[in-house]
Amino acid sequence: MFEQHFPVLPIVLPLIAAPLCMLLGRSQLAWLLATIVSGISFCIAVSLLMVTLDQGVLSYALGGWEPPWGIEMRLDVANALILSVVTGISTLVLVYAKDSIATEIPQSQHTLFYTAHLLCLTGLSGILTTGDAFNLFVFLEISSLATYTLVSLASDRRALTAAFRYLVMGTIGATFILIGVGMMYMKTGTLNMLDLAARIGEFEYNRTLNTGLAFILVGVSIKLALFPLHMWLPPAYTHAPSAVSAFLASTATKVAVYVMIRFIFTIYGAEYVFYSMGMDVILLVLAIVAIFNCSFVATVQSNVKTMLAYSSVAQIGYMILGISLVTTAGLMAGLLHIFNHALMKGALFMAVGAVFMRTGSADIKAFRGLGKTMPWTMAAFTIAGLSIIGVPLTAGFVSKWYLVTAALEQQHWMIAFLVLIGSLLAIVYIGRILEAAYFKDPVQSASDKTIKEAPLMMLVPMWILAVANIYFGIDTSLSVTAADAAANWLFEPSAQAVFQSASQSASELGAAR
Amino acid sequence: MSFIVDYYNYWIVVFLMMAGFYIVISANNLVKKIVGLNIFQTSVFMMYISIGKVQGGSAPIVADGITSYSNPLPHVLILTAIVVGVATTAVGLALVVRIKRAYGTVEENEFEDKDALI
Amino acid sequence: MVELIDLVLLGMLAITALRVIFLKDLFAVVMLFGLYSFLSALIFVNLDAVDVAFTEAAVGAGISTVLMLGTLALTGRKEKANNHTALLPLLVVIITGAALIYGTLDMPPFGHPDNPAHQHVAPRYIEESPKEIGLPNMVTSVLASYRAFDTLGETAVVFAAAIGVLSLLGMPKPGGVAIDSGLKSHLVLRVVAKLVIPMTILFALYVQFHGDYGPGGGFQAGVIAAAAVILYALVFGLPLATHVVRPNFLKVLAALGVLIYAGTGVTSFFLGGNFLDYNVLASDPVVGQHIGIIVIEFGIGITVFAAMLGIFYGFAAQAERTNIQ
Amino acid sequence: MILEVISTILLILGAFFSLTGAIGLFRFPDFFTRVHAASVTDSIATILIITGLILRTDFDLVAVKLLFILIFLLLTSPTASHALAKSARHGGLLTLAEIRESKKGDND
Repeated sequence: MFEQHFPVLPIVLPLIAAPLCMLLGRSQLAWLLATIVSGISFCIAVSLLMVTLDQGVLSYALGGWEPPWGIEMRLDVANALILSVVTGISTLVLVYAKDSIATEIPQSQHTLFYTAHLLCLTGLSGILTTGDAFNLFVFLEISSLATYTLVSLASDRRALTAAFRYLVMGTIGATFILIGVGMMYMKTGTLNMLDLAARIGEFEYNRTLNTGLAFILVGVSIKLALFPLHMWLPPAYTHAPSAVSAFLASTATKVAVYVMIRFIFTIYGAEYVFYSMGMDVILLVLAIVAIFNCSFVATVQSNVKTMLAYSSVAQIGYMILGISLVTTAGLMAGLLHIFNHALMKGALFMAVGAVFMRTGSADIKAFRGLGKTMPWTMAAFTIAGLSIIGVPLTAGFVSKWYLVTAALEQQHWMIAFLVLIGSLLAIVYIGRILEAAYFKDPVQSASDKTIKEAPLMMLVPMWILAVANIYFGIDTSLSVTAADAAANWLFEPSAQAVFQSASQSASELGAAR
Repeated sequence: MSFIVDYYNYWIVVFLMMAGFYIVISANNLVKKIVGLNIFQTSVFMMYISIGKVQGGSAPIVADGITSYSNPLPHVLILTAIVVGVATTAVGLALVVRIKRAYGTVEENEFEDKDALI
Repeated sequence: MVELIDLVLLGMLAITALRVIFLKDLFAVVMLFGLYSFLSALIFVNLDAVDVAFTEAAVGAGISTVLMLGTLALTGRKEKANNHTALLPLLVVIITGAALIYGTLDMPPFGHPDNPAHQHVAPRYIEESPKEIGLPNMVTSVLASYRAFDTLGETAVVFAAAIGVLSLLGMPKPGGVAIDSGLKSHLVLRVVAKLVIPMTILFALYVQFHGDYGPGGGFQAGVIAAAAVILYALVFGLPLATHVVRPNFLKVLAALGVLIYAGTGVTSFFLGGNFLDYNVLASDPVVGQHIGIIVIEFGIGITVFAAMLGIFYGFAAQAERTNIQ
Repeated sequence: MILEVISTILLILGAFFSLTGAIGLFRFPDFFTRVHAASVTDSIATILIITGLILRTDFDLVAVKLLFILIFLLLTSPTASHALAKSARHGGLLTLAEIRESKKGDND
């Protein structure tokens, strides 16, 4: 009986579970509730993905008010795909978190951790599903506030300053988005994304709308850590608790990338953004600089978490690169990389978290000799690391392959070449760790404590992601089909119109039911 | 002349926004940064409310003998945004208090000297 | 006339903002911010946004300023002089400002009734909401019904902030050692506070339940009620206040408010409507809308009350701790 | 008509007192005199302005609300001034006369 409510459930379920978690008080119960709710959301998200692949767009009018007067939830292939990733990673991270936070966060804060995690999940799901520009801002702020809390839960005092910097940058970003949405509203009188798209389409070139778009893009770029605006990300990911780093690195920035895609393709339309305003060149340059600059910085980091954080910024460069190619193939490669990168970074951060738990450090020196003492963890790390590099038979290879193909399709030999060079840099920074783990002897620790393998509850989610990296590297049917359908849908305004009528009939069907 | 009458409100609001924005990015003291953030946001709220104003209109509460109302939608949006703003301020200030306790200072350059972030 | 008042107020705001930039005394900066908030509330009244003005006055000039002062008490009131030149920030600001001015050039003229914003979505709210929802205050109708999901998000944001402050600062222990924290020697203050606090709480209740007809609603009411208890804590000391309103009770209350709101939405599921569809709550849609709005406003009210008071408790607990040390 | 004239006079008077208070706040030499200037004029201005406004209503609910505001302000505003002055005193701030006294003491 709840099927017609599925589009709103991934938001509402965690939102209800969050206060319940706090009321439960016992961290064990809170953990159980959070994990179950997150798991249910994942199942719903996957079923939504299947439905959208099958019949296009799902629209859900909140409060029964038809858009644009009410707020609408819109699910299409693109956001259903990312929603599945977000809820899936959230579930795995929660399983992982139980043991991981035991050493990193004081016992009394555990329920707060689960509550904040669920609120963050609510926010991210809301950003993905909503079809209303202002509603997006509200959910952005829910997820951001929860994130600041999560980052600051770590016991290291640098986590506090990292969280503060994140808060200031994040709020500036959100305010910029607010300014942009205001300018759009001023010219069109509506906040619903489809309605906005239709009304913006009437303008050929408008200074207010251009400024609005610029502010939104800058605001979103802060949130997704595009190159010159990424300075909040490395400290936040370095000093946050490991479970939080794993969750944020594989979801939060991806969601922001999706927001950018949504504003560019759904609301303004690729034509307006790229041909009238020439945004593609700016994005292309920033993406390439991000890939190189941050990959280089990553190669010289001694803290592995910092290194992975810089690598994340570089990988975001690949996603933006895909978008800035302004072709369906490029966009599809970008979306595919969102999906695949979530799998790799999740596994990598989980592995580092396990190492941190056992050795008490995330420094590269701590990794020496771990190939022998923590074989399972390091094997998962290796698989995910190979995936980041883009070795064939891993998920990373698939997305880079499509990216290079998309670039070559446009005769951009240089870009394709640069992507390959970027992968070489990834070999350097991942290789340093693998070298330390497998070919160096462990440092003799003074305490003479033997390092044990990570507990099972942490290994299982890590390995699920590692196996997923291989699975989606070999059997690409699901990820590629979904990304392809999503890219096609986003890119063709006519296709959106067709889906719109389809969704209307679908919603009528739902009403009839 | 009508050009100025049409836009003076937005221009002054832009000036206010930028004053707030300047405080955020230039201040070294964290409390002042938060104050700047609030000024920035409040000014953005003013922009929204200016959008909603209708000349000769009255507050959007139904009353006898009034035919023209200002636009209620921006008001609703800003009500929400104000709440979001105070929520952010509260968390930000809580972080400032904790930073003071951990580092003994709330001046950005001083605690960055004590602990390089990366 | 409206324009003139607007212009004068904006001028005062500009002066305030400029002073804030150059002042080094943080206490003065925070007071000027309170002033800024209050002036902007006046502008909101002038531009017909009474609900927004009410909220801004209660939140910006009230809660935010109190929190900032509480922080200053813990961090010191002098900003240290910094030598680094502020050229880069200035450049960023000038570029951003220039972009915004460029954006204003195609804006619809200020206050013109034919602006797109007044032509497309809003007319329905103005014309139909008194019939569809049955409330004279359109802002409440839009807030609590047409865009109820935004408001649910807003409640969640407040809840998230409470969680954040709770995890960062913790809560005072109820009935802790009664050190001399209140203003015990101020006899006049205590007498007047005893008079004023009940009035404030009464006013909060009025705002809560009158929000359908005039400016006000759950959010403003929650803030005002919290302000009453904050006044109590300031005058009579934190230990006594935590004895009256226990921190653990606040945690339950904050969670409960969100649950009431979301629960209303879920109830609509079972009655056959979409999430937050109040029409199905009663046989008559208008009555259903009314029930729904009252219930969710109540949810907002208690979450906001509990969250704001909880946040204040967090700061006050830190201050007590510093005093003891 | 007569009411309107009276109301206008009251409002102008109220505004005038407010203004004098503000000038006093700037011109007076020390903290206590400034608080004095602000609080005394504040009270009289409140009474005048709100009475002026009440005269302009139809003596309905709005008048009652205004009356409540008046009572509230008359209660809180002097208390706030009192608390301010008292805490200044508590913090060791001296009045001008006392400073003169102590200076005289130093000279002797």
